[in-house]
Amino acid sequence: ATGASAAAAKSGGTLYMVTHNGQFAHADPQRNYTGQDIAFFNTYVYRNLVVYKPAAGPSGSGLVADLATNTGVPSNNAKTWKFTLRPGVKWEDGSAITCADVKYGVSRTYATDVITDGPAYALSMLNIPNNKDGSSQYAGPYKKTGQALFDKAVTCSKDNRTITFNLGHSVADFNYAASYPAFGPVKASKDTGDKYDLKPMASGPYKIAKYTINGEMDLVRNPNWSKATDIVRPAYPDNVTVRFGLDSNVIDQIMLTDSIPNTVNLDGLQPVNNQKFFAEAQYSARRMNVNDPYVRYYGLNSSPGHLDCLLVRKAFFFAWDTQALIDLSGGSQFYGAIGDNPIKPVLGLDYAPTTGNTHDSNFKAAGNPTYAKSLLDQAKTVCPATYAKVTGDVGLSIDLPNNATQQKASVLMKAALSQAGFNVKFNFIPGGQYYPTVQDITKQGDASRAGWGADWANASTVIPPLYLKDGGFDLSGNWLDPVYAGFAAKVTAALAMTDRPKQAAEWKSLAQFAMDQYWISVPIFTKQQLDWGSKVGGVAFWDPQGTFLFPALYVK
Amino acid sequence: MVLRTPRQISWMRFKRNKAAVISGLVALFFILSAFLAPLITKLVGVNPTTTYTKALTQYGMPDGPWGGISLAHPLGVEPGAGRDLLALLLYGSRISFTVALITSVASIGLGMLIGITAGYFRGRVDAVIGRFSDFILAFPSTFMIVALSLPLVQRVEALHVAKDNGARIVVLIIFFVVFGWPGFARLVRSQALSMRERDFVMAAQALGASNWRIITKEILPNLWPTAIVFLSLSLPGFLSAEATFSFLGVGVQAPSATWGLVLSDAVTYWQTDPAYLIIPSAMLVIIVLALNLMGDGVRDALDPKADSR
Amino acid sequence: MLKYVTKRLAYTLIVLVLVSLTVFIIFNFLPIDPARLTCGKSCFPALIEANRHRLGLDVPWWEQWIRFMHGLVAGRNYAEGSAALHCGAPSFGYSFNQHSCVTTIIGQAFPVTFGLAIGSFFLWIVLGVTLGVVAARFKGRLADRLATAFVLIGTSLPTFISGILILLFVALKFNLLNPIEMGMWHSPFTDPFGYFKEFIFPCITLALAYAASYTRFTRSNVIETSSEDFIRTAKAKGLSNKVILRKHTLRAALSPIITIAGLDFAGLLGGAIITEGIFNLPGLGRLSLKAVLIDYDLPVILATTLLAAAFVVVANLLVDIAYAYIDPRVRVG
Amino acid sequence: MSESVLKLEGLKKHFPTTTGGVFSRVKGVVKAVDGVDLEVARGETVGLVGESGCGKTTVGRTVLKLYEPTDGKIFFEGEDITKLSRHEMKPLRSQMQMIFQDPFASLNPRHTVGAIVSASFDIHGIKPEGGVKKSVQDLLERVGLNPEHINRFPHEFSGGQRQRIGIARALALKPKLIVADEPVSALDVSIQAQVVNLLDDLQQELGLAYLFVAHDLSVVQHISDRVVVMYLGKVMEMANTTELFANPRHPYTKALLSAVPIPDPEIERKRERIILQGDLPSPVNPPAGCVFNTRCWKVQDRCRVEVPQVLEISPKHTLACHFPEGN
Amino acid sequence: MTTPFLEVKNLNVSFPTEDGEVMASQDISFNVALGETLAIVGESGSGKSVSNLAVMGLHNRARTNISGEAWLNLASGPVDVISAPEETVRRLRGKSMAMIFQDPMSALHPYYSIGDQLSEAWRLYNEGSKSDGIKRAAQMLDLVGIPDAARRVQEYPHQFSGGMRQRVMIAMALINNPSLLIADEPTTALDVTVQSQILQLLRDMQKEFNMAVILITHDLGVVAEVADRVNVMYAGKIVEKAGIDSIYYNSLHPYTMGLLSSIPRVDQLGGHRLKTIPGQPPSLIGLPAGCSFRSRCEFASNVTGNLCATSAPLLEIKAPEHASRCHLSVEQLNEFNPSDVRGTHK
Ligand SMILES: Nc1ncnc2c1ncn2[C@@H]1O[C@H](COP(=O)(O)OP(=O)(O)OP(=O)(O)O)[C@@H](O)[C@H]1O
Ligand SMILES: Nc1ncnc2c1ncn2[C@@H]1O[C@H](COP(=O)(O)OP(=O)(O)OP(=O)(O)O)[C@@H](O)[C@H]1O
Ligand SMILES: [Mg+2]
Ligand SMILES: [Mg+2]
Repeated sequence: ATGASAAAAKSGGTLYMVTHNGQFAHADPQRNYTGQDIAFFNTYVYRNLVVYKPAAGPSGSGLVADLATNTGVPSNNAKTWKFTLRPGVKWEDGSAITCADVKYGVSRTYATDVITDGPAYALSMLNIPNNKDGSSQYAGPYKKTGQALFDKAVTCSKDNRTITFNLGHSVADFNYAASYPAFGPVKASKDTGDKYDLKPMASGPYKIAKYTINGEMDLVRNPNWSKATDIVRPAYPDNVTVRFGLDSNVIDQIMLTDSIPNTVNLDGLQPVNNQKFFAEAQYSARRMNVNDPYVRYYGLNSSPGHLDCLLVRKAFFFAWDTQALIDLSGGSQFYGAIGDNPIKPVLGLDYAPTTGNTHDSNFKAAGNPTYAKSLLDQAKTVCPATYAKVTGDVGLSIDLPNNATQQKASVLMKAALSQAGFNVKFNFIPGGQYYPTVQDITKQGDASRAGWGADWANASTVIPPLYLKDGGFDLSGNWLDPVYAGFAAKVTAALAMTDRPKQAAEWKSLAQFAMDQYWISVPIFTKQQLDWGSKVGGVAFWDPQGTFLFPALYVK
Repeated sequence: MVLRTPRQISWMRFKRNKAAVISGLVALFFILSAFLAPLITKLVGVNPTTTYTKALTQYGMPDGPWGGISLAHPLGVEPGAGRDLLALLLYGSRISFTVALITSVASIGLGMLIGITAGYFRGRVDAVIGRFSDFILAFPSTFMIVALSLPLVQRVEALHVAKDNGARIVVLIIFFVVFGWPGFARLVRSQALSMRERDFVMAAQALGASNWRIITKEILPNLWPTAIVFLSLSLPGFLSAEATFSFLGVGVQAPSATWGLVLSDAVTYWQTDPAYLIIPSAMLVIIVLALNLMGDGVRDALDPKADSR
Repeated sequence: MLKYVTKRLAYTLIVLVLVSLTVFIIFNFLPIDPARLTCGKSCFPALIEANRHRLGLDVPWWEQWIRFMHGLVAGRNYAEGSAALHCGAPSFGYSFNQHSCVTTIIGQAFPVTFGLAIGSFFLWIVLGVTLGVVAARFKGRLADRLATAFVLIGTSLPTFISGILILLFVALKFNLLNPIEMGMWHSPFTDPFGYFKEFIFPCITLALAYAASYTRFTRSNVIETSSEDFIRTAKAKGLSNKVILRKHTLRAALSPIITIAGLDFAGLLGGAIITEGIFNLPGLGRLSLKAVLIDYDLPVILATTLLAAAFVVVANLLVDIAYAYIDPRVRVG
Repeated sequence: MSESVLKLEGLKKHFPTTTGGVFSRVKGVVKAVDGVDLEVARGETVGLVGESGCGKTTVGRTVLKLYEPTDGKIFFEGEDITKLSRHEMKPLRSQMQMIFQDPFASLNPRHTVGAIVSASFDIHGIKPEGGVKKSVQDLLERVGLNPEHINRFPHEFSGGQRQRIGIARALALKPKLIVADEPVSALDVSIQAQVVNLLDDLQQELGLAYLFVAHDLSVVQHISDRVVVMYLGKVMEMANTTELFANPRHPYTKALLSAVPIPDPEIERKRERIILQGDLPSPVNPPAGCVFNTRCWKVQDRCRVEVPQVLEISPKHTLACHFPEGN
Repeated sequence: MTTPFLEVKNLNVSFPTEDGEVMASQDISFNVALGETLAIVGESGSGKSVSNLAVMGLHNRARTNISGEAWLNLASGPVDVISAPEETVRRLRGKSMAMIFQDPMSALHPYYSIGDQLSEAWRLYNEGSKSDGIKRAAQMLDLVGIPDAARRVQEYPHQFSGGMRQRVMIAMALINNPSLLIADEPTTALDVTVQSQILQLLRDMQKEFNMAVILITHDLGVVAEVADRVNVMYAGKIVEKAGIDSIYYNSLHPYTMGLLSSIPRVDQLGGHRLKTIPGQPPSLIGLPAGCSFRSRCEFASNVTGNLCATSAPLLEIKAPEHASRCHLSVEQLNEFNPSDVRGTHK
């Protein structure tokens, strides 16, 4: 990453941020689960037990203590975790942040009928038994059913400064999970339930002066934040204003003409404008092209009635015109490179190149219809039903979010796959309903576009969510595949390992297995482009969060 | 005075209106091209489904100025996927025109039937129909289409009426017709109301004609001019409605092409490939203009009073 | 008159109740499960059920409808325990996406759309009628053709194109609008200029789209009215052409326009979806589109639908009353 | 005279009125026809006169059951057809026909003359001898039109010719009774006579009976055997033509006759004109007593309360007046 | 006779249409003096309205070809309304010449009250407030015999019956004391009893204001009742022109004769066949050479040679104050005339 240059950072000014979205997905700490939103709120509005280091490059993936004085102390084979709070940290209203506040905050995750959309780490990790239907016996702080169970799982020291989490099983990197605001404090007396999402109480350097959905969010300095207690946030600008809902063309226009020089573009340019922006020298100081934390792929639904035949999935894999799709989205320079793994190389320890798939001699970036056809021909005898489906009238259906780029992409997909003999259909789903739809196996098609990035630097946040039935993001319907049982057992075992190198070796072999099963299409290790106005300084990429390194931004 | 049939007179008047004749020819040209799309593309040597990725740069933009206009691609190629724009527009017009035409004809047909029924029978029938169309008009149509199209497409597919884009076209048409007929029905109703008071209807009754005969033989023929004019004016309306709904993502979807899809895609390329936006927009403007001017011409030609003004 | 208006209002109410019922039925029978759609990233059956309960969808549709109607008159409570919420009457429900009572949300979006509607309404009437009169006066001549062509081009380009073109090539190109301020609410009372700047371009966009039918309508009505006997009478009195046009021709030619204008206006209020999107106006159109395509926010969908329906019905009523006011033949009785 | 083709007994036709426009609601009834007794004999012409809106057209249309009568009885050839349904009426339609006032509105502009005249065959499923075309051409010839014009459209004909088309249509099924509703009032002066003569001739040849509705007394006087004078839905006076014109007894009849202009300046100069005051009262709200009392110059208190009886004051001369004009 | 107020000389009006030029009125010359009533008769489409609309300047100048002269002998000097600029003619309308039209139902603006419409006309030529105008309007309504005028000025046209609307039209035309009143079929749409009321009113008004009146009608009965002189028109031309009695008792044109004898009369017995004029009036487009009445003229054969077909007759003075457009001589005409029309069936 480049960007943060020699010039000294400067305090003051208003920093604008623009986005096409109508609102932040969530502002409530317990519901916040999007990289950019977490980075934003963690930087500006609220503090957390531990946070990612505000630094560019790989070192940004390390944790630093923020609200806590340490990055967590495990014991009992990593089944018990302790954090001690830093003294002198205050809420927006001037009161001190206590262990009880953190405990209360964590408890909110359990109120699943109010606090939705957030990460379920607390639910799955804390030592609280579940009901038969899979819900927790603790119903959260609003209803208070099972409160005693929670009080046992999370305890506060007498001085109200040390919080202890008792986990149901060993979690070697629980402190990474604790970097999520979901483990952050909320003051019980100031909790407004659902409405907390509009105005969470600030503990960071800024407080929310105004937030209108489809309008703007205005941050002003929080007088009760003291720099002395905070080693993470330089808090340069006086004001931060986020403008929601601008037309993408307007945003691109702002960036291209630099008409609002103190602006940061939260969305990135549209692919069509990237090329110009990144080609012309006049923009060179206002752009950055980086690897993001995501792998993009198509989940291949291997459940019965879909692509329940390895040969067919393989044929799909080899027929795919990856290059054309990459070009459509800006070429390898902007969109990304062909990968071989659901785990991205940035995960270092857990990544190793796989064999087969894109390393197969028959693999061609622009698709190999001949080879794919031969695979399909084999499938004709091996699994005639599946063959008949994908080549016949029913056809192979691909789920795509409904937007202009994907509509375009479908043209290319159809062109490539039909050459191999597939009869392709598309199922365009409105953006907001896309994931809920494809995550429903009864609604999912045969292949669904998806992308995933590790929650933190451990493939435990990749392999299980992507390939375990209840992992949360399994789009390959593989639990109905006969090979699943053995695979799942290995994943569960790997999850419980506390020996990190051994665990890493296990993730590598599981990734290889998943690729050998062709549970996903050609993975793409994607890139991301950042762009900002000429008056914005200190720009860098925050690797683990996949967005701007917000703490460093300042107005020139 | 030379005696002529009304048709001949209208035709004469129409022929003298140069703007209308030219517009008619233009419209005819577009419609014919849509009809002959396979032939034309074959002659030019392009294919609507082929992705001419070779004509694109590594960033997926057309290689060459003006959207990559060349001998091989007379209107250039589509950025991104690289299909031939001429083929795309020709084949796109097939769906767009079909949707517009079917919708217009169906909503006018339905409106006519219901309008005549209301106007001819009056009384309770009229009141019921009137209330019902008020009720339909009360729904915000654009909004309903957006909200309901996806689930309805699924319904249509589940009923095995049509699949994919077929189903989407069916749904779009159903929506347009459902929300389109009341306007025309009102117009027809008022005409039918006055028509039924005309003596020739009374004369038919005096001869013992049935209601059916009166509606179909006496009243209906007199409503053709209204219908034709309305048709020529509603066609362009539905053309741009199709475009708008494609823009909102609820119309026909890729890889099929319609003018609406092309236009809504082109908007994002306004800066990098303006030709891609300008060419289809110009076509749309031209055909809408042509249809409107032709509609005016038809109306003037069919209006017996046109000359005395 | 009063009795008539009361009767019509009652009728309006009935229509609205029916519309709401229809919307409930339609959405209930759709193959879509809002509880699932809005359940979030990591979702499992227990969560879906919890969500269903949260959204109030765990009862049959008719009970949902009764709750809705009850909420309208008596307000409504959401969630339980210390997280309980209340939306006071008239409550259109609570949007869990926007964390506000729908009535509040609508209350904020409405003035935006209303301002847009009024502005473009005024513009398109002025533009449409002026061009229509010009076209009629110079029937068959160049001015007629130019006016017709101008408005036709205006309408034939879908708003998503004309709007973008106006925004990018006029408003932004000439720095007439600060893009970062687009969609900021300037109160017309305290900051009329800011308000004007914000609204003029979207108004022009919509006016262009709508003006054509008014031009055509005015043109043909003026031509038609000009051959009426009472215009000849006015001429025979010795009135000048200007007075005849203004007082006699236009009055008769334009009154039928009220009917369409009223409905168009109501339709606009129901949401100028695309224009609001392009110009980032946080009005009803944007609101509803987001509710449908992004959030699947049923209470907002319902409320905007009902509001739009209410406008159409009320506009109808107003048109009829206005008509009776203008045309004395309708007034008696 | 011979037996009657048509007989009306106390015929009433009331229309419910709405206030019109958006404020529409039922306000009252228009007593368009309020108790009319009348008889038309075979081959006879009965003229029906009165001012605009007095109910002449309504009588004509009710006779043909184009309007459902509100009360009273209609006998056609001795048969009571008052209660017959539309369906039951159909066979009778061929025997009673209508000629309309407005030759421009009564012919469907989109049908050819052939289609218009042959519609009756079509509707009644009749296959005339020699084919439809021949019959239509015969009919056209009979009414004085060029039989070759069978494929022309109405607008290609002049008003008088169009009225002939209307007559041909009425004759197609060889009716016994024709209700002629102001058949010449829309025609030019020089054409009017042609049509009147045609009607005369047809009656002679075919033995038709006419109920001849008109407001032009000179035409009625010319063509009718008997004349009925109506005012506000009621019959005021009825007599043989000669008798009525020579010896009008009802003040209204008298006023009507005196108002008819005569194309003869000398007579006009000498003529004593009775100029009625005011307008025809609204049939929604007719005056009590004698309906003519508001405009009658002989009005007395009795007229305002008591409805005059219809009395036969001399053979074939009936009158409804308290204070008839002297003999 | 005093000098005429209106002198029309060789007026031609034609309309270019797609089928050709419609020669709506040709070579029209006539004059009217103050206090005199000139009737113009002829059947529908014979050019009665067109020629008078030309005098009023009410044709759309762009779509009408008008030639000839029409002099108004005003106190301020004569003006030729055909050649005068539009604005000048406009200022004469309503004040020096006024017109009332056939259909009282559609000639009033439906949206304005009667008072508004009348006062608008009055205020055009008089200083005064709107309420003065309304007062004046009420006076006029009273004058034309509308009872309760003060109240009725506030009403709208649709609240008036046909006869009353025609009275309103008359009141409107007379409100500025015009010297010339052109009444275009003022009673055609009205009932006989109302018609006689209106004609009576017109006569009274003429006396009161000493106007020149042109009465356009096709009803020879009405003419007999009110006119001093008569112009008979046929196919766009004046075919006969004479004093009232000469026309009725001594007609010198076959068309007029035919017309008079084809009208049934209440003062005559029915039962006889009506005399008819066979055939139809000709189209006004591309009128053939010769007499336009010849195809319907029963006496055409009496003209020597082929004169009727080849040359159009001129409007000649055939008797004192009596002109006719016919090739036949006065003697022949007198012979063919069913001499006393009035007496035939007495
Ligand atoms: N369908 C109808 N509905 C309501 N009122 C009607 C209807 N038809 C006729 N009337 C009313 O009945 C009365 C008599 O009408 P009718 O047409 O019979 O009169 P008319 O004597 O034929 O008059 P005209 O000479 O004008 O033709 C009028 O007041 C008329 O308004
Ligand atoms: N604007 C016009 N364009 C073409 N032809 C016209 C126009 N106005 C009138 N005419 C024709 O001129 C002729 C004379 O018309 P005009 O109105 O003077 O007849 P009229 O004698 O007044 O008849 P009516 O008794 O029907 O009023 C008619 O044939 C008519 O069709
Ligand atoms: Mg009648
Ligand atoms: Mg005329």
